[in-house]
Amino acid sequence: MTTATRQRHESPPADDVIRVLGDDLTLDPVYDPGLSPQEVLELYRHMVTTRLLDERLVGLQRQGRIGFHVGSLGEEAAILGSAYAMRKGDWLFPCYREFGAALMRGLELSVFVHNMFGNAKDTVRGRQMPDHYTCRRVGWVSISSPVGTQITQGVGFAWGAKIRKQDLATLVYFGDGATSSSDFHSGMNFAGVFKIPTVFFCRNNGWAISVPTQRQTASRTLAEKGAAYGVPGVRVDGNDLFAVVSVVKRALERGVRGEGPTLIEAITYRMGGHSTSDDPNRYRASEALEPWTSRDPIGRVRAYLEKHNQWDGTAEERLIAEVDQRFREAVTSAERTPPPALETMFEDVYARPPWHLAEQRAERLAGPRAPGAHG
Amino acid sequence: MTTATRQRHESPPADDVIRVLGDDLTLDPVYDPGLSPQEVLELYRHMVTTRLLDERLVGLQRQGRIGFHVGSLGEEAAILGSAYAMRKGDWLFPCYREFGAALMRGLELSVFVHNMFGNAKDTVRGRQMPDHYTCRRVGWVSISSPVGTQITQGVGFAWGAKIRKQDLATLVYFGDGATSSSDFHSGMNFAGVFKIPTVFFCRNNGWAISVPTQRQTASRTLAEKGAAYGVPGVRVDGNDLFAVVSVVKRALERGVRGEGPTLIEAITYRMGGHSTSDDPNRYRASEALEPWTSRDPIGRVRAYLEKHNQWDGTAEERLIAEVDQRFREAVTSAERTPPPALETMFEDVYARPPWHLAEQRAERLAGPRAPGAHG
Amino acid sequence: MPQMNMVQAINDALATAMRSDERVVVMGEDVGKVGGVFRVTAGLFDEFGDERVIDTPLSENGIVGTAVGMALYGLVPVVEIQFSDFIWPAYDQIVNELAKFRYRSGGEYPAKIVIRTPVGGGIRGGHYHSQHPEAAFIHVAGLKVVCPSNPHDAKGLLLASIADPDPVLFFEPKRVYRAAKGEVPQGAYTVPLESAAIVRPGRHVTVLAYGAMLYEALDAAAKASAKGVEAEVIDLRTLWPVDIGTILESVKRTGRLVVVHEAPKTCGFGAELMSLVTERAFYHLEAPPVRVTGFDTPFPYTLEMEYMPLSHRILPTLLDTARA
Amino acid sequence: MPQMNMVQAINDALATAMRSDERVVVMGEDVGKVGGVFRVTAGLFDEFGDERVIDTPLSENGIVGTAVGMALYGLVPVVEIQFSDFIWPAYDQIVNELAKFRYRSGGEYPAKIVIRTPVGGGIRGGHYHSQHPEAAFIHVAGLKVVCPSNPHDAKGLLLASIADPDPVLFFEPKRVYRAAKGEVPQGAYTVPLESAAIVRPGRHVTVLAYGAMLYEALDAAAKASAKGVEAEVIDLRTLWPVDIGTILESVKRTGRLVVVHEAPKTCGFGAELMSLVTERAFYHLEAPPVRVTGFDTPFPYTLEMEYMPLSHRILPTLLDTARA
Ligand SMILES: Cc1ncc(C[n+]2csc(CCOP(=O)(O)OP(=O)(O)O)c2C)c(N)n1
Ligand SMILES: Cc1ncc(C[n+]2csc(CCOP(=O)(O)OP(=O)(O)O)c2C)c(N)n1
Ligand SMILES: [Mg+2]
Ligand SMILES: [Mg+2]
Repeated sequence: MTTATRQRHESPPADDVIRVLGDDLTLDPVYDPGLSPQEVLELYRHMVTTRLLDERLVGLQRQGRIGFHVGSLGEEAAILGSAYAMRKGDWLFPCYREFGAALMRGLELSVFVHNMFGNAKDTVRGRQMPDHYTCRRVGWVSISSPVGTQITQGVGFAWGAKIRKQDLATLVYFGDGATSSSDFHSGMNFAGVFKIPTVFFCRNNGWAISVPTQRQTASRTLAEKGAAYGVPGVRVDGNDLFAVVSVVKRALERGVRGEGPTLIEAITYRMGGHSTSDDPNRYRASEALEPWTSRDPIGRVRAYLEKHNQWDGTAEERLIAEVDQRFREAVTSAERTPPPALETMFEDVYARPPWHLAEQRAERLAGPRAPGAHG
Repeated sequence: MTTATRQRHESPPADDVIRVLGDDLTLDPVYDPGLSPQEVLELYRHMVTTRLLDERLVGLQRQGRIGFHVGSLGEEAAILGSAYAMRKGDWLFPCYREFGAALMRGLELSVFVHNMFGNAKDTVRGRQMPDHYTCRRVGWVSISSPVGTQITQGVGFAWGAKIRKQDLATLVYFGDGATSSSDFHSGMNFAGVFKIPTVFFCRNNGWAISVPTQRQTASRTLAEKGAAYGVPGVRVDGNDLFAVVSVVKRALERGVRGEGPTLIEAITYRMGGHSTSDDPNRYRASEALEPWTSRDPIGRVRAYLEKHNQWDGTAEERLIAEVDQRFREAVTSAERTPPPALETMFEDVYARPPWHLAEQRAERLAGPRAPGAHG
Repeated sequence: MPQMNMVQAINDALATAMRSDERVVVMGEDVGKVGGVFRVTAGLFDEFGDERVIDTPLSENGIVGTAVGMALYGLVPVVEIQFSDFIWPAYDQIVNELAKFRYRSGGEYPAKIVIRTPVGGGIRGGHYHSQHPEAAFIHVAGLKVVCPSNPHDAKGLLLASIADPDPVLFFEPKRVYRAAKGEVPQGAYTVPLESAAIVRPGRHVTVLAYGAMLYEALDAAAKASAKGVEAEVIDLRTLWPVDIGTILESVKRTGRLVVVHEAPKTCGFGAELMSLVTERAFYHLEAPPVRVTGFDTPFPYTLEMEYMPLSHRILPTLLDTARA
Repeated sequence: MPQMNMVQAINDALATAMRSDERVVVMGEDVGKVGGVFRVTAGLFDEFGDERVIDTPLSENGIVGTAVGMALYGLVPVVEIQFSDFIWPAYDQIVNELAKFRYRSGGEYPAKIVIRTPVGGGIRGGHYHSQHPEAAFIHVAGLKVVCPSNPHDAKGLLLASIADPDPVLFFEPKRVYRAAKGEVPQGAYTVPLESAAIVRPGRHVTVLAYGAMLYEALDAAAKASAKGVEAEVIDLRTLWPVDIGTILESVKRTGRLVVVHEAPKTCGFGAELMSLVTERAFYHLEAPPVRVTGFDTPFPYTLEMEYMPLSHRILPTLLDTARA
């Protein structure tokens, strides 16, 4: 009988964790994904954009202009690097914290912002909370709030493609908390048995709202949960953009070769609250952030780029101004857009409204409007 | 990235599997549980009794005298050895295949047989299928059909005792199929995090009805699923009575010492159909039984006892005659017992029947009886 | 036309759908080599192979969750849940995901699957092999719910369910799996969803039933007829959306309503049927509408025939209502 | 008497129960240090420690499954499900285990737990933070279901629920968590289960409501009064077993019934209430009973005020019914 030894989950990456970008800003050749300078720049710009939008959205929420936002502060490398490694024809099954990846894949900023306002131009027609958008065009699946449910679905999607002999893989995003869900268990298990080309990408950001990862599981790492399913597990420094791209690429290739799924534990940290509804000071000392501040995923890439003379303060200012400009336009447009029409409430429940919905719709449209404004 | 290698789950025990009773009928001292000759005899008698009752119950079912039976042919050492290792004050959370253990713990044969007939003397009042009895007096929890649900419950029970500082452990029985259930995942996970004194005893009998273990999971073994939860896993030869007693005792001691749960994979084989409703010839070649016939858990102990001159054909005959006699009496009594009274249908839904049940009860009692006999 | 029982008819529907549409796959516990514990999928594994007839691990949550994913991809999974009593681990995927996918994605992601599962008592299964859980699904917006009573309808309704663009729960009354026999056309045909059938016309009282209890209602109606009460018995077939037109037309004629179902009474589908009729035909009702149902207890083992709303319990209610 | 809002009153009930009964433990996601996402368990962790106020892993199935085990042992777990929308992964343990334990064990193993969970819309939560799922629990034999509307009742009903020998689902209307304020006695007291309250007497029409919608019903009743219609508004408080006596007495007086609830209409609790009344007071009814409810769609985000059966939708129905 072996006794499992415990290690604090939130501590900075340990030995078995894959890293590429060293403190000396060189890339370890073993796992270097071989990104071109243009690619690194592109990813950097997306990371900065994501962080800026996060700040702006929190601002809008504080002003009462949107109802909610769930951000990705500190997790940008994990989110953008992983999405970047997937191919165009692959499909992503998001959790709720990855808007940066959706925008990078091609979700228009304006569509995203309309969703944040739940207005008539929101493609999900104001039916979901902010940050619960969808974008089939870029292989981005409709977001759900219940934790974990996308995991089995992501497996089923890739399984469907496998049955139809289509070369397609899926990547599923979820948090450390989600590893406790039934869907994690079933998704991993089915994917293992049927050798499904799914990349299980776990953002271990240390917290599930107020519950730290060590209270989520007694396993030493999240990656080793793969053993329970015959699925290889890898730990990666989730704040190292290069390392993230690399391990996801390898997992993808493995899946495509027909060797089955991979579980990736990206070790990162939720630098903000869980969402705009949360005050982390209630349960987390601010010192907890310190070891992570120096490992900021954006700062590390910026230092790398600056070292290679590919970025500077002017470029950064220009980028921020440009994104801010686009964002302001999108917000202006979104705030000018009315709420969804009343009848949209009754659509898309079924392909065609059955008699009872037609009746309820007619009754509602004929009745008085609710007092007060929407949206 | 390591690749999990596959091994056929149903093959005879491999190197990492704990064994005590050797082919030469000696006991390996490393894991020898130190049972006294009387104890071995007692366990042997229970194993033989269990097998005999299994045969008799299948017979009754074939004759249409009972509705159903789910037996334990070939799994007697795993079932009786594990229950034997637990202390009197510990609690067992059964699956549905462990009646032998319940009888050994002190369930009266007559009570068991009344349950098989679902009659007025059945302590669960004819409400459950046969083999779904209960016996609080001996720490045996009410049996449920849904696979896996007892796993979280067994953890919660021991957790309750831990909170109340009572020295008490639980043992949870389940099959290989149940490792795919949500309750296995949650039960293991909670037990790991809160260091609950629960022994997870998995009877890996090779099959979940018609689905073989390799289709249940891609993990190399079931024991290594413990790693996902920080719970040590052990593999034991489930057809080796001594080894089973030993590993369960050690797991129990570990729990009692406050070191948390243990997952035990007892490698055995379902020598019969899943239940009387199943015909295994539809999906399993009879040759599959061969490697297991020579490893019969009862035969091995009998050989050991005979070698030590503690058992012979006469003793066996006497035991069988005695059990048969007791069983016949129990059946006669059960068949003479009427079905439960109609009003029992409305009792125990709540502590006291609310108005709507009182009303339904009155209405039903006043109405006509159903045509045809019961029971 | 060949004679079939319900098991054969459903099997035939599956084979028919799988032959004509490559997107249709069958998955569940023991549906493969052994052909299902009720043998409903017998032979499909041999004909279509293990990529389209899939024995899964023992996880209803996993079965439905991955099936939803397959549906998002574009397949049409027909899932078997071995007994409807074991559907609850999948309830989250059904309620929160399957039912809401089209709506929550503004129409981008319809998720079309059919979930087949045996329901009801009468096979000595006790409360874990006898549940009749339609109400818990009818209450969930976005789902359709079907429950056939005979081989012809079972095949036609299953083919219609597979062709329908929305997710369908297909409840199979296992008490009559083999008992209900009849002629079943070869090849593809559909019985349209949302269409009830008047299986016995009558003018004194309307009886709504479905699945195995239809036969009990018919038996009671035959006995009532001997006493001068002519009951009109309607087989709902599709439970939701229900064929409200046929129901209202009948009740407006008879002025009296009896609803029969096996599930517990409280918050069962009978309450909805009574409410629909009371709301819409109140001034036509000449007597209080009544429910004859299972009791608000778990389903018992030995006394199952006393639990179920069989003919002997329907008949007195039917006579009382007709004469009230 | 101190003034409290509902969050404070429920918190006070928990502290009161835990102080007087060592068997009571609180468990759920984020109930510990942070005191719950709605702060209902604030302070309990500090007072009772982490063995009795337990932050669990993120698994509703695990929470309820282990709580059932604790209950079998003899503790009285009061479980929090963070939003009722997330209760479905635990539905199997609730339906198949918790509700049936006493019955299936012939009384040997009662399993007593209380499941607290916020319900309903009005906080801009969309369809994953607004569900009102009582019907799916009322249909399950063996469970009791409670839904308070104000701080006084919330504390008294929760203490009664904890003391009651049967499992209780305790639904907390989050729209009025902070809005509903009132005097709350200190220390232990109970509001008996199965007792409804007539919160506004009237003679023209009976209105049944509960939780957050009670206030909408009262608002509509006040406006109706200005138009000469006197509605009797009953707060059901315990949904199941419901206080049938109070309901029938009222409807027999008024001859008219309006039921209000947030959940979707079809197979909602309104159907059961209508059916109970129609069965038992048919000859007293002077107009068709009516439901004013959520629609048979998922709960929307932006248009939530149009979805919910607020006063502006209740009022016309109330007037129509009274005048029909
Ligand atoms: C089934 C379910 N239970 C509870 C919640 C409430 N909830 C929302 S997010 C969250 C924590 C998730 O943590 P994790 O999986 O680590 O993801 P992170 O937010 O850290 O990215 C919880 C408990 C939920 N959304 N779904
Ligand atoms: C949740 C659930 N799903 C399906 C079933 C039907 N069923 C009963 S036993 C069984 C197989 C169980 O296999 P295993 O866990 O290996 O136990 P064994 O019967 O081999 O002892 C199945 C699928 C069930 N009882 N519960
Ligand atoms: Mg997290
Ligand atoms: Mg097995």
